[in-house]
Amino acid sequence: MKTTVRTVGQVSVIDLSGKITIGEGDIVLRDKVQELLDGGHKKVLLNLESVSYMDSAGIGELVACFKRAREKGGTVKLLRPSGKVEDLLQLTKLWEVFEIFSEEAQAVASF
Amino acid sequence: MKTTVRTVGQVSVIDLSGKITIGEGDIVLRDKVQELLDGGHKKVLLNLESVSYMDSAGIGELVACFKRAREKGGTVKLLRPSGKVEDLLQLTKLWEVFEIFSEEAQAVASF
Amino acid sequence: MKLVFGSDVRLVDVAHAASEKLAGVAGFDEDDALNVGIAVREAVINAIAHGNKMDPKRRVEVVLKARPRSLEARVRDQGTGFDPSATKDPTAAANVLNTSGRGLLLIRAFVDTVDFKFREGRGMEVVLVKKRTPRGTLKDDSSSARP
Amino acid sequence: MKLVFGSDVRLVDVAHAASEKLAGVAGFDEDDALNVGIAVREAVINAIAHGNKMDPKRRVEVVLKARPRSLEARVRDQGTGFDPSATKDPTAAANVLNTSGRGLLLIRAFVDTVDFKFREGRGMEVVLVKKRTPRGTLKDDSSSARP
Ligand SMILES: Nc1ncnc2c1ncn2[C@@H]1O[C@H](COP(=O)(O)OP(=O)(O)O)[C@@H](O)[C@H]1O
Ligand SMILES: Nc1ncnc2c1ncn2[C@@H]1O[C@H](COP(=O)(O)OP(=O)(O)O)[C@@H](O)[C@H]1O
Repeated sequence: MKTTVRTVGQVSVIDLSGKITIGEGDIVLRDKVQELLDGGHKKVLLNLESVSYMDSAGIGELVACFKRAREKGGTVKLLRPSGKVEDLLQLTKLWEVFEIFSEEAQAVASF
Repeated sequence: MKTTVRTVGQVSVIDLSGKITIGEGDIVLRDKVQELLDGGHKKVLLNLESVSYMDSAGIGELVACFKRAREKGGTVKLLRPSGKVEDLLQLTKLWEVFEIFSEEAQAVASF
Repeated sequence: MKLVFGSDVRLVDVAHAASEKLAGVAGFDEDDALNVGIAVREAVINAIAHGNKMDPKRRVEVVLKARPRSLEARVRDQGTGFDPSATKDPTAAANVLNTSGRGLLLIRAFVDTVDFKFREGRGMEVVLVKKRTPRGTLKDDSSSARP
Repeated sequence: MKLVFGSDVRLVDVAHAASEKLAGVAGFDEDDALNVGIAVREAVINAIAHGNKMDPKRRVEVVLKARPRSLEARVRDQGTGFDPSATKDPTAAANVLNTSGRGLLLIRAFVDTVDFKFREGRGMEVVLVKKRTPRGTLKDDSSSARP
């Protein structure tokens, strides 16, 4: 998985591409979000548009990031989950846990 | 492998995409070229731009097409072989057998 | 096709790739082939992590069989088995924020049937079957009446 | 990792996919992983076609081993073997228009070493080794003096 981090206003947007899976994508995701939280950036938007799929380890890490942000008084929200990723969020009922947006501007404004 | 056939002047251009490999791409290639030859279309340009690689069976079929066309008084020429496909044509010395072009207009004019 | 490998988590990707590709050559469309790949991936993760407890010397076996109308994947480990009915529902309100426990949910969602077999001394075997919906071969299907 | 399968030509794609993926997780870059995949593909085609003469009951075994600095692939069939030095050079003028005979050429081009072993009753084994050029780990390499 590849990531780039952008700052839009007060929000850190992580553009993810590839898959969030055990032993690779999940670790990258954890490290990137941890870096932001450690740097005091507590408003994190994960852009999932180019993520093709996740496995249970990747989904678990998504939840872990959500909880770690919350513990620090921050939030992790999701942008544009695609076909399979959307299916997985629905299946796991995480669709109701995360705030999920299809427009970046709207997502950024919501923090 | 996917193919589409276009007619440019007197030349039949087959746009190939995918890989030319045993049991699938090689058969598609054979059938498409045979169809054209059977229909009296003897000037065939294979556009390899979107072919990612070939195996020995695919390369063998390329040669078979070349020979079948020649037997019918026709020609098969190649357009824009990419990285791995170019390597393979060099390695097998078929680079010197086929007429190979990087510009479609030039290729079409050469028949 | 049979795959045999030690309990190295990097090999999960290889088992996934092989299963997805086999589903593709067996005639499943791209999305269903990915579903097969993900289901096998999850079963292999469980075999490595829970069954074999990450011991690289313990082996995982994946046996893939393409049938005319289905694909079967058997994933075996060398562990002591478990009771699948005793696992928690990861979608229940109390569990939805757990960071694990979703593998079986994904497996069940992505294939049509899942069987669990445990035999003493032979470890756990999880049997996944994905049915293939015939495309454009309605004739073949005329015997099974449709509503 | 070991793959075992019957001599079905559709499984060539699966063996290729597994080998390419394993090379990727073992640290080869995309292009070299594809080279490993193609080399294994060709060895498997030969095992199925020449070694096992397309008999679906005869098996092919592919054993893949990722080492720190190389990847080894052993491709075994149940055939009667052959003498690789007796094969024609497919790049010679007299052969360049042949429609077959290029498999060994591709294998030799895409991996670093190729060994052929035949043992009576055990069939042919072709051993491919691809070396991994370390990326950005020059320190590791300091012992092997470079010109
Ligand atoms: N092959 C296996 N061997 C032993 N226990 C298993 C196996 N597969 C699953 N389990 C048990 O079932 C539980 C639920 O598995 P799963 O839904 O895949 O979630 P997770 O693996 O994230 O815990 C596991 O925590 C484990 O206790
Ligand atoms: N595993 C094998 N068992 C028996 N003969 C083989 C095997 N691999 C290769 N050969 C022999 O070597 C020849 C050259 O092989 P190759 O270069 O791969 O080209 P091709 O397979 O197209 O003939 C084959 O025609 C065959 O006679």
